[in-house]
Amino acid sequence: MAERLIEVKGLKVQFATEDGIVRAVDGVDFELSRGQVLGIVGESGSGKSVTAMTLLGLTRDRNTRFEGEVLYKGRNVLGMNEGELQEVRGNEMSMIFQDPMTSLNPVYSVGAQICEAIQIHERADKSTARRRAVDLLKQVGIPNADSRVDNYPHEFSGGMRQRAMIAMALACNPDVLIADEPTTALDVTIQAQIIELIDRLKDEFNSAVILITHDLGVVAEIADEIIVMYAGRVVERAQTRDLFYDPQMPYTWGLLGSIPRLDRPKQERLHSIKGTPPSLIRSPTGCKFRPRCPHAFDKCMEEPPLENRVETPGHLDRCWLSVAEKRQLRERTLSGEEAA
Amino acid sequence: MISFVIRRLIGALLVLIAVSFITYLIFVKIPGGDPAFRIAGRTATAQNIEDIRQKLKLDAPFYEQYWAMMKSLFSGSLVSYSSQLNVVDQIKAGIPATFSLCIGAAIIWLFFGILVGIISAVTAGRWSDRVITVMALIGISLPVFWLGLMARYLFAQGHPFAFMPDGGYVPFTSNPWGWFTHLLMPWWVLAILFIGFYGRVLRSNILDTINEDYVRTAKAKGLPYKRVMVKHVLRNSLIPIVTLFGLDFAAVIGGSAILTETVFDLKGVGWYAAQAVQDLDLPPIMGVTIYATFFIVLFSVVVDLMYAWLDPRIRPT
Amino acid sequence: MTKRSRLTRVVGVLALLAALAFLAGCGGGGNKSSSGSSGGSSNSGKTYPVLRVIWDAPDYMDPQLYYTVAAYQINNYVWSGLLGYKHAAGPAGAQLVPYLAESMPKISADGKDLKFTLRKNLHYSNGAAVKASDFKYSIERAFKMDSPGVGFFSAISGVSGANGFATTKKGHITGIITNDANRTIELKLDHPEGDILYILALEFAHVVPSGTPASDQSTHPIPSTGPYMVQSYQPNRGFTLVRNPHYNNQIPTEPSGNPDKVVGTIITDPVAAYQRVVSDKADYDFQPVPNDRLPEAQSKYKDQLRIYTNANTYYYALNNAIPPFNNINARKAVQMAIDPQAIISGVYGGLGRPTENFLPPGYPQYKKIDAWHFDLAKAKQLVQQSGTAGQTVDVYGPNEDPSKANTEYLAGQLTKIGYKPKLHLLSHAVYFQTIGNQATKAQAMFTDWYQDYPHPIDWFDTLLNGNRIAKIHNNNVGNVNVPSVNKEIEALKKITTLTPDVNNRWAKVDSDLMAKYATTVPYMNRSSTDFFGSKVDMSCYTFSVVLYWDWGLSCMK
Amino acid sequence: MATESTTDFTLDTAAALAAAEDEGAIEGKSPWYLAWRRLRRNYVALAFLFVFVAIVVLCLCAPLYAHHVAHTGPNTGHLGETFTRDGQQVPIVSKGGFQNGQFHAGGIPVGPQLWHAGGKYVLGADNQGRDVAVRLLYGGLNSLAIGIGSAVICTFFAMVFALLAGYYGGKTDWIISRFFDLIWAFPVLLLAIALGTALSINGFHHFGINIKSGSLWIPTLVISYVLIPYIGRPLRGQILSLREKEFIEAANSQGASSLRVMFSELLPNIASSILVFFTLIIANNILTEAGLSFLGAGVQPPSPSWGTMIADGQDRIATAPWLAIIPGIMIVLTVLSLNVFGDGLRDALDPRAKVRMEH
Repeated sequence: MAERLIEVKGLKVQFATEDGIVRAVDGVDFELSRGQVLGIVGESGSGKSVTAMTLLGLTRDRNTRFEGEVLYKGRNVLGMNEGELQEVRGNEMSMIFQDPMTSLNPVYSVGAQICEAIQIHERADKSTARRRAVDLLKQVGIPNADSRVDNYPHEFSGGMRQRAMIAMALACNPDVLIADEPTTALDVTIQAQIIELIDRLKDEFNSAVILITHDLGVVAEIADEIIVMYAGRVVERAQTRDLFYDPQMPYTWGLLGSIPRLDRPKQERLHSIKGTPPSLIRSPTGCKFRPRCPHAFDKCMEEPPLENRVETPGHLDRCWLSVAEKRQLRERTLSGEEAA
Repeated sequence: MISFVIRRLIGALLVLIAVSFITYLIFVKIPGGDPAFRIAGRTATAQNIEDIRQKLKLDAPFYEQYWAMMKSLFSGSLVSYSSQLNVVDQIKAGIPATFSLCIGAAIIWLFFGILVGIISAVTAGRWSDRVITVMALIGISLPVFWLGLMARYLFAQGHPFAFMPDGGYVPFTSNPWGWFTHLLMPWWVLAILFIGFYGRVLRSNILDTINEDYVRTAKAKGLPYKRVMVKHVLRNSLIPIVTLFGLDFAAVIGGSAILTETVFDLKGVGWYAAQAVQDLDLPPIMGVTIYATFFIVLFSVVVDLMYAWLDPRIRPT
Repeated sequence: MTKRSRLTRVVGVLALLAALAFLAGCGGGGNKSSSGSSGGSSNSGKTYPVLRVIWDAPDYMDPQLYYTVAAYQINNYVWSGLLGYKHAAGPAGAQLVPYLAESMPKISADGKDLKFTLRKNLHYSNGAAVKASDFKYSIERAFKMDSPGVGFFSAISGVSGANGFATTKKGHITGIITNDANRTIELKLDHPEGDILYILALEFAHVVPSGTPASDQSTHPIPSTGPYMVQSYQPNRGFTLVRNPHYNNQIPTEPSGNPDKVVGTIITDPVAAYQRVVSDKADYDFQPVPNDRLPEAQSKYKDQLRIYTNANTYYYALNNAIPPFNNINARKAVQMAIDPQAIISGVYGGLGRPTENFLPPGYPQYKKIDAWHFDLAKAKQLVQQSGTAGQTVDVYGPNEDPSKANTEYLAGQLTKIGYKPKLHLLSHAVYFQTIGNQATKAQAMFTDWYQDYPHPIDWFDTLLNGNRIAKIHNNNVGNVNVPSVNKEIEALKKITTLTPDVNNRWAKVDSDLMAKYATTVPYMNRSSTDFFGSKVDMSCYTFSVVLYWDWGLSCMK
Repeated sequence: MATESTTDFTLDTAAALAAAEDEGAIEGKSPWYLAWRRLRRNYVALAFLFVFVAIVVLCLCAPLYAHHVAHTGPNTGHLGETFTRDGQQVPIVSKGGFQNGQFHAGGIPVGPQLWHAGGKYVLGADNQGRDVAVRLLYGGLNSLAIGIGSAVICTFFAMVFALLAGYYGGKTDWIISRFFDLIWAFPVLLLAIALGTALSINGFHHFGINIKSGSLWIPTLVISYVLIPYIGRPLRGQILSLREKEFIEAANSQGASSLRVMFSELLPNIASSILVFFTLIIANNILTEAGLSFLGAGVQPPSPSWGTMIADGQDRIATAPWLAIIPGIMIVLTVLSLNVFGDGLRDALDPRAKVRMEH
């Protein structure tokens, strides 16, 4: 068993806003070990990004309340003071953000922004840091890294910026790399390259990766385990294979249905999950997905627990439907018969 | 870069010409304001007036008059209609007072504006922020001349609390301490509006910037709070302040300090302008307008260059 | 903001022109006085290091150009003419004495030829000798500079006419003949000019070195001949006078002055000016003490405050030529609608004395008029009688206080008696040009007049003679035109000797114009202040009718 | 791997919808409603709105006050008159002059009487014996009329210019932008004073427009003219960025007329900015008017405005300080209430506002 790096237990994150308390994360558990890739999937507002940022203590605020534990190598991140957190951030856990356009400071050169972390965490001098920055840029595949290191973010293309972000994240050899929608803002061919890059670097740097996305397709290739989140809750959790071949939640089906696949009949239009994500202030009673679920029935007024219901151990879900019913309904859904 | 500067400078020159021409048009048709009569005085003979008319080309078409006036202005020989004092000399004589006032006030307002903005942004929502917000709003709601009047009345004019000298300008070269004490009140009076204004602008810039993705990135890199605030938040929030400052500074140097100078009897360029307007004296009005416009266009070019220097995105390549 | 009226001497100088014919006889009064009498009064010789004054901005510091009191009062100790005024308190100060000239001139019987001789060993402050030809140069310089004063010199031969110097500005004025070796100056006139001696005392005829550029030299002080010289002058900021190192008491008729140095700071804001003197940062406040500070000055600094009323009259001009004020009842109504005490208190803080005369008190021709009194009800009734009630009246005044408030008062009273006044407040720069233009059709106007020369002609001929109404540059702004009075003025103008009978006839002109025909509304002789710092010895205070406060005679405790 | 045709990801649409508002309860409500909801909770802003409205109403009552309470007009001087206080005759302006050769300083107007004189001189008299309270209300009326009037004109023209420049672009934009640049390059206060002074002599009589010399239109137009680019520029910028947005292109491609696009597509999108600008520029204009009037280039006497009242009062600041203090406080109160309310309005309309006054 590889080293256990992260253990999240019963994490709840709540924001007090003028309209009421937003329960952004409402009970999340997972673990992550070295060399592992964990995918967290869900729509915007499902709490996946908040979960990721909480790992780094980035959601701390006067209006935020936390419950549960986030253990990094056994230390509770939620209880750390700012100084301890700063030691962890960038150095042991680092993060790649969604939009490379806005996530880089426009007024500093790319190199300077990579150097910053190195100088802070490793107390390296300027020239050492710079050499490291050039090396990192080479490693993430930036051509002419020697000269590009002095370029400003706006002089980079979108893909190159994301590569630079990755270089920045890896600058201090972190154990955990959290990638929050790293490909959303990029076009398709670049997306694949970035995912491959993350996969490769994970091995080179021997770290663990949490990959957050709304797109199951992105995580399919590289994730070992996938968590599907909805309205701040984990609604399904399984090994990647199991999730793709035997998804249990109707919500997961919806996510799967929106991926074009070669092994299914070509559809005119990819179907969607009807309706909008629920309010995190006044969330629906019972199963949170109930209002949007085509298969809801009276039992759904009570919230199902996250349990292992299928044969595979460790495959957990929150749905009252029997496994047989689910498999039947799922076939119809994914083949498009019930679409639209 | 050089062609950018040259282009901007040519544009600035065109603006100067246009501004001077419009000013000329505004004042050339003032009723009853025959300059020849004013120069000659009330004892003038017809011959006298005629001579002056010819000297000033007052019978020529207005564009020729305009051209003559601009020529004499730039050759430094333009004289006022009401006193025959050399306009350029008079503007030069006003510059020490105006610059002392404006530079001093600018230092105060920049320093305190930024200080106030930072304090209220980092304590956003707390009592210090609220107090500062209220003070800033009051600051930008005060008519500067009224504030000056009240300050003079309370602190300078034989009033029980009086401890300040009352109005006037003491040249730095003749008495540095007198210079300082005489300017202390005008500096603050002129600065208060800007402190309030800059404080508010900076506060909201900082609050906007704090929410920027790149600030989150900086935090995620594990940078200390102070470094994040200074190098990422403040550095970026100050860029618009620099622009604002350049334009405001040009405006006060260029005569927007008229009210402050008038209230405190500081004989700077603004005061000279106010006198000229009251006397309907075209040559000094032209002179001051061109002087002021010069600073405004100059600083707008400087601001553009500063902006490009501070924000690499708009640096011309 | 209060300003000492700039019109003070500007209008006075004009009056001189008008007085030319008359003064032939009496102007030469200086002849009789002994030329040797030193200006030295009892407080002469009490010298002290520095006099710090707060001053108003002089218009120029160039003798051929300046004409405001601010310039005149400070510079009468700097440049000098052939003749000048005696430095003495009160009316004696109006007496002419020889300055650069050895004595009063020899005047030919026909009055057309004047001969002067310069004193020996006269020097400018730069050490150069004063030459007789410098006088000629100075007069010609005035013409070349289009000086406002050149009108005074039109009687000198070779000035007027198509080929005169005033037109050509080439060659020389033939009527001035100088001889540097003999120090003689001969002045030839086209016609006798009784006033010529006073004209020669004017600043425009002060002597400057030959070769002084014929352009404004205010900021490049011209070498002086008097006891002081201008060391520096920064327009709108200040000036410094120091003793003329080459003076050597060369003009014995003029005191050599007590302060060794005069530092003038120009402050136009009367409050700031007052405050400087109160805080002893200055010894004298040229600006009038503002109404706002008068109660304080009067109670706390009573000894340092002097109040004087010089010869002036404030009056409202009513346009006699057009309705409604071509109607005598309408004009009488305005006279009764004005409460002088109210204006003096409210607008001038008490600094003024009510009057119904056009001539200021103190003139031999002055006979107090008491023809009407403030009565709004009666005024209203008169307006009704005149049938002009409800008419619009264009009221004109300057746009600066106190004249502004004064004009607003006039408009307010016109409303109260049944007119519809429309207020026009103008910049002083264009005010007199505007109301002096018939096209303006001003109906009621603020105006004032300060005497420069003590003669009724100065008042009645210039301001109220119907024969002198002009289309533009009109000084008879009310278009006062009473044919019988016009005739009497013309007759009196020719009479050169002021007998009691003549004085009575002038007094009748006054009462006819003011009371009988109610042409104009005089209401006040305005007073002004001299305010001194606590270090000034007030026992030396000397006030002359011509020179005002004589600062050269001041002394310190 | 999802490597093809991902443009139609419908989850994105859902995500966008969710991101717009986290709150289920307010789904489908218009942004104006949301703004109103936010504003309603901002008690400070509402309190100051109330202050402003109260000032406006008070000033509107000026004629009533003058007739029924003070019994005098705003321009009616009472020099030399007296009034009754507690049965005593009191001179409105103290007497001065020479009595028996002794000089007495005078001219000090009576101070605030509150209600001791039966509604007369509640706030005292000025140096011409005019009732300060009456002048304050009428002056407020003038100041507000100029402030609001010039704000309306200024905002309207700025909006039209911005719409034209932003919509047509090209040459139109170039001309309008240069026009903005030109006014921008002028020393604004100097220009305003110069225009105000020049026009106050004989009024404006060109191009078929006749404005008399004492007219309130002069300061109103002068102020609105010099401030046009201050609103016009930012609005133009907003419109330029809006133009790129799809719905405008959609409207264009559907053959909507330019006017329709401008007024029913572009205008509603900048309406909230215009509203905020409008509020804040009233405040700014009231200050500008006061400054102009203080220098004699604004409201012409005898008409009062708060600025002219301060100018008149400064000569009496030692003996009658209320003359300058009271109108000053009124200006501060009015401008402050507009600023606070404008601020609240901006926060309500656009919590992360980019609408900012460049003064």
